[in-house]
Amino acid sequence: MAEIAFARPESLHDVPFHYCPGCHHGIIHRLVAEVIDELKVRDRTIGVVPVGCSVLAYNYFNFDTQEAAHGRAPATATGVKRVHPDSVVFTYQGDGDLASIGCAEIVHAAARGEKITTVFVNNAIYGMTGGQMAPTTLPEQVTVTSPYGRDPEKVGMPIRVCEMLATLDGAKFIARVAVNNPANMAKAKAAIKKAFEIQMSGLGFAIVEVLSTCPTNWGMTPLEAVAWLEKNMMPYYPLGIFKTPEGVAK
Amino acid sequence: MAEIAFARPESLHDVPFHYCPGCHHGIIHRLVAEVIDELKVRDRTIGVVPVGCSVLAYNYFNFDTQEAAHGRAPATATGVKRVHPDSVVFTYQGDGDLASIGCAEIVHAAARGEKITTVFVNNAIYGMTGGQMAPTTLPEQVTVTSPYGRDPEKVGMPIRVCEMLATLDGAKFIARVAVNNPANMAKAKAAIKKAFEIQMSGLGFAIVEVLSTCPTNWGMTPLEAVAWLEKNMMPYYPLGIFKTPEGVAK
Amino acid sequence: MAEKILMKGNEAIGEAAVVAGCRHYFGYPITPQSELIEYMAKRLPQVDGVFLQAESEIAAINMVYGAAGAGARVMTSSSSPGISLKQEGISYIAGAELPCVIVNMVRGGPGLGSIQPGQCDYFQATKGGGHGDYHNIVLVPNSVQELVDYTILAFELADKYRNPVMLLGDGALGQMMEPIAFPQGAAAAPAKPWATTGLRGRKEPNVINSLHIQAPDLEKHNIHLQAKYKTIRENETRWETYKTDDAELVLVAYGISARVALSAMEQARAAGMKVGLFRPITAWPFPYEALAPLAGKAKAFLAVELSAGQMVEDVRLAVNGASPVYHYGRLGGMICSPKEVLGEVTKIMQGKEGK
Amino acid sequence: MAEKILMKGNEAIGEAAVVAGCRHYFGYPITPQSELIEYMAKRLPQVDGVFLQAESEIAAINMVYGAAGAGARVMTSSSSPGISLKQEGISYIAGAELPCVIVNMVRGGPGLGSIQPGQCDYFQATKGGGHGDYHNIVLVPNSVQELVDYTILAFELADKYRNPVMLLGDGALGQMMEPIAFPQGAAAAPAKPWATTGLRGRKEPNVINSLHIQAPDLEKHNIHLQAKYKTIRENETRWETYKTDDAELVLVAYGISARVALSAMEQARAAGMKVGLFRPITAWPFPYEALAPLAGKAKAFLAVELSAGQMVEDVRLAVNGASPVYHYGRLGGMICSPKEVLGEVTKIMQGKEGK
Amino acid sequence: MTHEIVMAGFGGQGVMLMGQLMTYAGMLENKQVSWMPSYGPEMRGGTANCSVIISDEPIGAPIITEPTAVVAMNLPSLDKFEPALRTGGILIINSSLIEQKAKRSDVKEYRVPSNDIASELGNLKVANMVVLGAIIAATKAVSQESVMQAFAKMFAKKPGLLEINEKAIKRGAALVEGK
Amino acid sequence: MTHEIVMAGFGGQGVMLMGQLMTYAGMLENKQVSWMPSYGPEMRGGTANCSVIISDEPIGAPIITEPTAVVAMNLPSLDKFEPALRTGGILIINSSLIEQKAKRSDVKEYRVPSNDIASELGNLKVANMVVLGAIIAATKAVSQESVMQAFAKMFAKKPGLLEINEKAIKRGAALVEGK
Amino acid sequence: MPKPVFNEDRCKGCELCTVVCPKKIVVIANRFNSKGYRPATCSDESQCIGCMMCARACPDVVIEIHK
Amino acid sequence: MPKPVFNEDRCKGCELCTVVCPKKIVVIANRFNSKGYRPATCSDESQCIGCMMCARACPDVVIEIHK
Ligand SMILES: Cc1ncc(C[n+]2csc(CCOP(=O)(O)OP(=O)(O)O)c2C)c(N)n1
Ligand SMILES: Cc1ncc(C[n+]2csc(CCOP(=O)(O)OP(=O)(O)O)c2C)c(N)n1
Ligand code: SF4
Ligand code: SF4
Ligand code: SF4
Ligand code: SF4
Repeated sequence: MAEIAFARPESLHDVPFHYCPGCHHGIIHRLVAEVIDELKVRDRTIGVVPVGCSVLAYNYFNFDTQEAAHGRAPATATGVKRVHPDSVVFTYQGDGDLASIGCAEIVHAAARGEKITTVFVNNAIYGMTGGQMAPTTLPEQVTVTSPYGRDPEKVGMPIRVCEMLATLDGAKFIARVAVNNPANMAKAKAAIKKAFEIQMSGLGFAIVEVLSTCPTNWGMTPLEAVAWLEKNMMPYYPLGIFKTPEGVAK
Repeated sequence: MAEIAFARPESLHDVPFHYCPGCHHGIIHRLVAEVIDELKVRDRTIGVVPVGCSVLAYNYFNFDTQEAAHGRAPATATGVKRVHPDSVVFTYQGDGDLASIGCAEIVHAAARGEKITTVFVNNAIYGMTGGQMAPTTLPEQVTVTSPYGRDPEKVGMPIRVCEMLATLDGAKFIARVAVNNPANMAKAKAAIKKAFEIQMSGLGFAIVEVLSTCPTNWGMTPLEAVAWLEKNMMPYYPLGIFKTPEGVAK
Repeated sequence: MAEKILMKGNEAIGEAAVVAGCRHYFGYPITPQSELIEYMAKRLPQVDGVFLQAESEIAAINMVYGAAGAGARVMTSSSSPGISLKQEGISYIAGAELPCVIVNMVRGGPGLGSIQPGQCDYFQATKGGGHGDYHNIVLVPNSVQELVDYTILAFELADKYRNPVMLLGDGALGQMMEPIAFPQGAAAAPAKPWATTGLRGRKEPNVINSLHIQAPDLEKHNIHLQAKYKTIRENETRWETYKTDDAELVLVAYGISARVALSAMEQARAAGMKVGLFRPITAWPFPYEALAPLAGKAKAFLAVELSAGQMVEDVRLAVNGASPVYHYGRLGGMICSPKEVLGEVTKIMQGKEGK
Repeated sequence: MAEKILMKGNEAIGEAAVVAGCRHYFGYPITPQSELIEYMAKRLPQVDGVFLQAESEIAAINMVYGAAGAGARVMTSSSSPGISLKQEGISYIAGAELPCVIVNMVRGGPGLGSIQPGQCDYFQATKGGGHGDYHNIVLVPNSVQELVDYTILAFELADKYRNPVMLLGDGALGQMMEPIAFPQGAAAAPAKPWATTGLRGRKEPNVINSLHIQAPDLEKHNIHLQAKYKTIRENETRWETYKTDDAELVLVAYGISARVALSAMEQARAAGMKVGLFRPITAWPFPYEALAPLAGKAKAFLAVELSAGQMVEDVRLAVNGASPVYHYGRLGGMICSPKEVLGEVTKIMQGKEGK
Repeated sequence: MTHEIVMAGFGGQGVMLMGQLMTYAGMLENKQVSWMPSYGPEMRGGTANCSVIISDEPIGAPIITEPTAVVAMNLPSLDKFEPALRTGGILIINSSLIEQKAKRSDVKEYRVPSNDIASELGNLKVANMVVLGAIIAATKAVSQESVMQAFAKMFAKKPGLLEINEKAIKRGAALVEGK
Repeated sequence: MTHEIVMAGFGGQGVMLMGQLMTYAGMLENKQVSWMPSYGPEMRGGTANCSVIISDEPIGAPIITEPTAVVAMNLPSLDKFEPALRTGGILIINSSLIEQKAKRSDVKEYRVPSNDIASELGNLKVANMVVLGAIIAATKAVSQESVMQAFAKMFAKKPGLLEINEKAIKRGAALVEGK
Repeated sequence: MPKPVFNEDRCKGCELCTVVCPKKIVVIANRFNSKGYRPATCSDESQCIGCMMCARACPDVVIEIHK
Repeated sequence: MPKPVFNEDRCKGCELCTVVCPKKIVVIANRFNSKGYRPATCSDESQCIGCMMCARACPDVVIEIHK
């Protein structure tokens, strides 16, 4: 048989994703799984998945998982990690989950320097519930709960989560990445890997924000969605490493 | 009769405070009341008071008030302000209330640029409930829930609220002050006044963090407490203006 | 009444709120009620109202507290898990005696459960999901038109009694469409001299509060609340009966289940069985006194609900041992069909009753 | 059993948890249970346990979810408003079938209420403060020794049934001191092959979850839960009776009220009245079947509780119309005295019954 | 007379709209009507169906267990709902996507190549309207006129859509009537 | 015999500790005991009291409505609890702070200048121990020895405190016995 | 002539006023007020310069400054 | 010889793979898969350089690269 140069990572079950065509969730799942494979920690990894489009991620990840309540994944992960300090614990969260209802939990997990990793999927909208405004929805962006466009005068400007968490000592690694093209995918994977390594070396909390598309609720084709992300999200949410123990910025 | 150069402001009812001897809550109450008198807005002010030692502040302030649930004062104030946009609405919150349980609410009020003012009393401990650790408790500080001293390795370093909120666009004025001596009291009052003026000019959210003592739960005399605040809190929580529409920093 | 229009239940609630003079809405998305929050997002700005998506259900209910305390007609809505998060806030609102309307379009539980319709939050709504001795007024409509009518009533009752009113629906009612008509408006909100509007010339400051730090004061406050609840019980208990006069078996059901039960009843009647239906319209206050006399006449009762047995306890309390009370329920987001209910009815009528 | 020591109720719970093998505690301060969180802060590090003050009650209950799912014996505690905030999390824990112990030292409500003791969260604890068809096992101790014993039992039952167990106390029990003795230990925790520990060689990943996205699946899960609840009802219902054999009037009371009722009963007996006491030890499952037969013998029942009438509904459900059921309660943090209860007893015995 | 119609397909095929138009038409004819959606368990790319009741009597349960008519826009829908259909009931099959024939012989089967017809009409999006035409012709639950009136009301802001949709409906109806 | 003793004063006067020591002593004597605190409504600087029950019988209600003895460390406490005292009950008044005399003539009043005695002893903090000495002497609910044993156990880590506290207790007891 | 006026029964004896007085004339009295605190008082009113420091420092609004 | 292998029934036809291929040989086929999507396919396997871009871009792990 032919040698296989690229295949599904072991940490991903061989089942189809329920995500919409072109949704970046699938790519991000795969990157996480690849990192876990490469770090050889599948055997001691416990994933905590959110309420959001990735609510069924426990069907996809091939390691132990917990399904947390909406927004509370960092608290749940804290409970897990404190019971098994030698395990590798991560949360996978959307922007509604992490930045809206779960704002206190992520801030405090970061402040505590909780030794967990967070993969934060920012698609500027609530996917699962049908396209409502998120704290990360861009100004003027139309969603079903900002039908006249997000009005910063009434609801403020979007929250930049990385920048906010960077003010907390316990957060040791903070990066914002995207998976809009192969080069950025490589950087994204490197950042996710780093975020797991930080945890494994016991340094503290690490988070990687991944800019992501929601073609369905943005009302675009997958390719249009990528272009929209590049044109609209990237300027407001600059990619880069905001904090790292090596002190490398950007 | 003699002319009175200094007397109780009209915005403070003539009743004794229930605070412990030397507790700074009383000073901060008076400063808020003086500012409201000076701005001549007592008639349209609505205060939102927290659960914490200042839970009875509605007995002291001589204007309309609402007693909010623990941590939720910013949400409650939002409800009030959105009903009466022409009123002057402020929250008065302790560090447990604002930085711990109410973390999401203050972050989001700030992010929304909610046109309210927050007076944030940081005494590095939970006063009302008998001296438990707060998110602002200093490293090594002994409290009844950190009986061996706060261990940053386990619970992280204290949150610097002003610095964190300064990353949010909606927060237009952010200052940290103290009332440990007459000069700082004057600055504190000026900052509080500014924070109300920002609200009245419709610019957005404004917060003044006041470093404060809790002699009772710190286990000190009031004078010792002031000295402890100067020696321990001020270095970790630098005073200054972190953000102002005029762009004046510090 | 205007021309009939076809509308989804969730949206109908939204429009009914606007008709009732509600101009402030604070909420957070959740299936199966998101159509309501989305409707408000679109509609309220058109009538100079305030729509705000809160950062969470907890923030939403505390915004409602603030707005209600400030004198507004205000609403929030959610579904089961989100309503659980509001329980502290609801207890505060009840304690501070603030009028507001809270909509729960129930889904299957517990936990994250499913997004299909359920009636498994009955206890939470009626007995106290929050802490302390308090009551929501709980309205349980069973059609889109009733969603409209009882949303409007909800605002009126809230203001009349300074009490939270919960509209307890389910995912099916929220998402189905039926022809409806909107009335011209609701009773105007009464004066609210207690509201914190800013003094604006008033002498004494108003305080919105649920703290009574001296136990005797809190007891006094509770006695006042209980007296109010008694008045509500006496004046606002609502229900409907169908063919109970000669019924040997009385079905008891509310909301979507009442429609299933009604169909089952008709089928049973067609098959010659003397079956009636008792439908609570207020789940709190539950119509104990209206149901009790039927116990003298009917040989048995069958509670039909989409739960493992919640309302049935109220039926038992009403019947108080006078006749057997049976229960038929579906769980976890499943809806029972008239046929299933007919099957239960037949069993009972033939003396082969189930549980 | 070791030497007797004098301990506050709240602290006794903490030590009992340690005896039971609990090594993880997540909580948030609130009066009147703060002595418990403070005890854990001091004690757990001494036994290499983990104490963590969460940022909120919500975070605490979700940490408990995580830790319980990871296989730990874990506890949280709070008082009324904080327990309301935990309702979503409790429903998740019940849905995901995780074992844990939740302590509620009840205070006067609703809202912020007062910090004095109450029993006004009975409905919340027993009928479902959260959403969906689920049950906590609810233990209602009435002395500091029982706080110890039932804390230990709570951990055992939680593990046995993979179910949240609530220890429902009140501010008085939590803060009073009585002599107690600690047993040597609790039943060891059973193996937890379902826990998410990391695979560690296991083939199939474990998933902790309460989502069943297909309604038929969720119904199946609910049927499983209901079957479990039935087993618990059959095996774990606990109660105590005092002089009910010849009682004409049976007092029904739990927790601190049961002690008041006991004193009142003794005084009534001393005055020649045939009064007994029925004391539920599990509030859920409520001992309906144990109480029901008394209805045949006693002429009346009097529920005594620090609420406007919550447990009394369970008493009515048990008695099912066989005898009149009266209620005596104090509200908002007030505790009733034996004398007051005796007054009620006398009225009833003389046929001048109250409400 | 009570029509209990289940329309099913995958998300995006427009079954919800079909049902709503029919319901609306029933309302315009002063009948008792109800429409109830049921979204599949998968939020994304799953199947969807709705239940439409059009009756002369007040409607009890808005859910349908034994439909008088079933519209199957894709194969899983046919498999799921065909067995429940009442004896003598109407079964509309979108034959553009479904090769399989009705298994039951006690129902009236209509095969509507809706995608093909729609593509003939030059707009793939109106496939559902072709089927709508067929179901109203087959059931006579509401008139074509009422449906067009309903369409005009629901799309009052897009009058341009009227023509092509009317054509599609007519084609569907003709197909049934021609049978 | 059942002793139901209420001890009241303002926060910081040490009434809670007095009660706990007495309860502990009762336990050491194998009696049934309970101690229950009641903090005043004001968390800060408010009044506080505790209820101590020492009995030969199992204790029902741990709350006391008709005390057999009352210790009033300040005036508000006296005002509040004197009326509830049982006929023949014991009333200990901290006469250093309270000028007012007992209003009731059906109770046994002991006036204990506890602050003065404590200050004589050179440590203002032991005022409560003086009163404790008085109450145990007056009620005989527990023995002085048991109280000292209790003290030794509760302050096992601070044995240095024993002497001064014992002195204070003795002075209080002497005052009552000398009467 | 400026003069500090103490609402003595409101004083909790915290001493915060005593350290801010530039003239060091605000002192703690050697008596108890009705609440059991030793209240602050002015040892020499004639020296008062009306700077209001003591009044501003007092958390309990005990002190008025009369002119 | 590297070769992209498509698990065609998993493909959702999102086209993300088509734009990243440096050789432009990943294209959408003119047929439907069992899920009703038009799947991606390789128009000319011989040109494949095994860069794995398409595989990495695919959100549904449709593509394996065999060597
Ligand atoms: C307590 C609670 N509130 C609300 C919901 C409904 N809900 C489910 S997912 C979600 C938001 C999803 O958005 P996001 O976190 O951005 O993730 P995405 O779906 O975009 O991946 C909401 C509001 C819920 N399940 N629970
Ligand atoms: C939901 C809820 N949780 C907990 C409490 C108990 N509680 C009251 S005040 C407080 C903290 C007070 O500390 P802080 O906010 O710092 O104010 P301070 O008392 O120090 O002024 C807590 C935990 C409560 N009342 N409600
Ligand atoms: S709704 Fe958006 S986020 Fe969710 S699966 Fe579809 S494209 Fe992805
Ligand atoms: S406990 Fe602390 S914060 Fe509270 S009143 Fe006393 S000194 Fe002030
Ligand atoms: S600052 Fe005020 S309370 Fe403190 S001692 Fe001076 S006058 Fe008294
Ligand atoms: S990226 Fe994957 S799902 Fe998308 S078209 Fe290519 S192979 Fe298909």
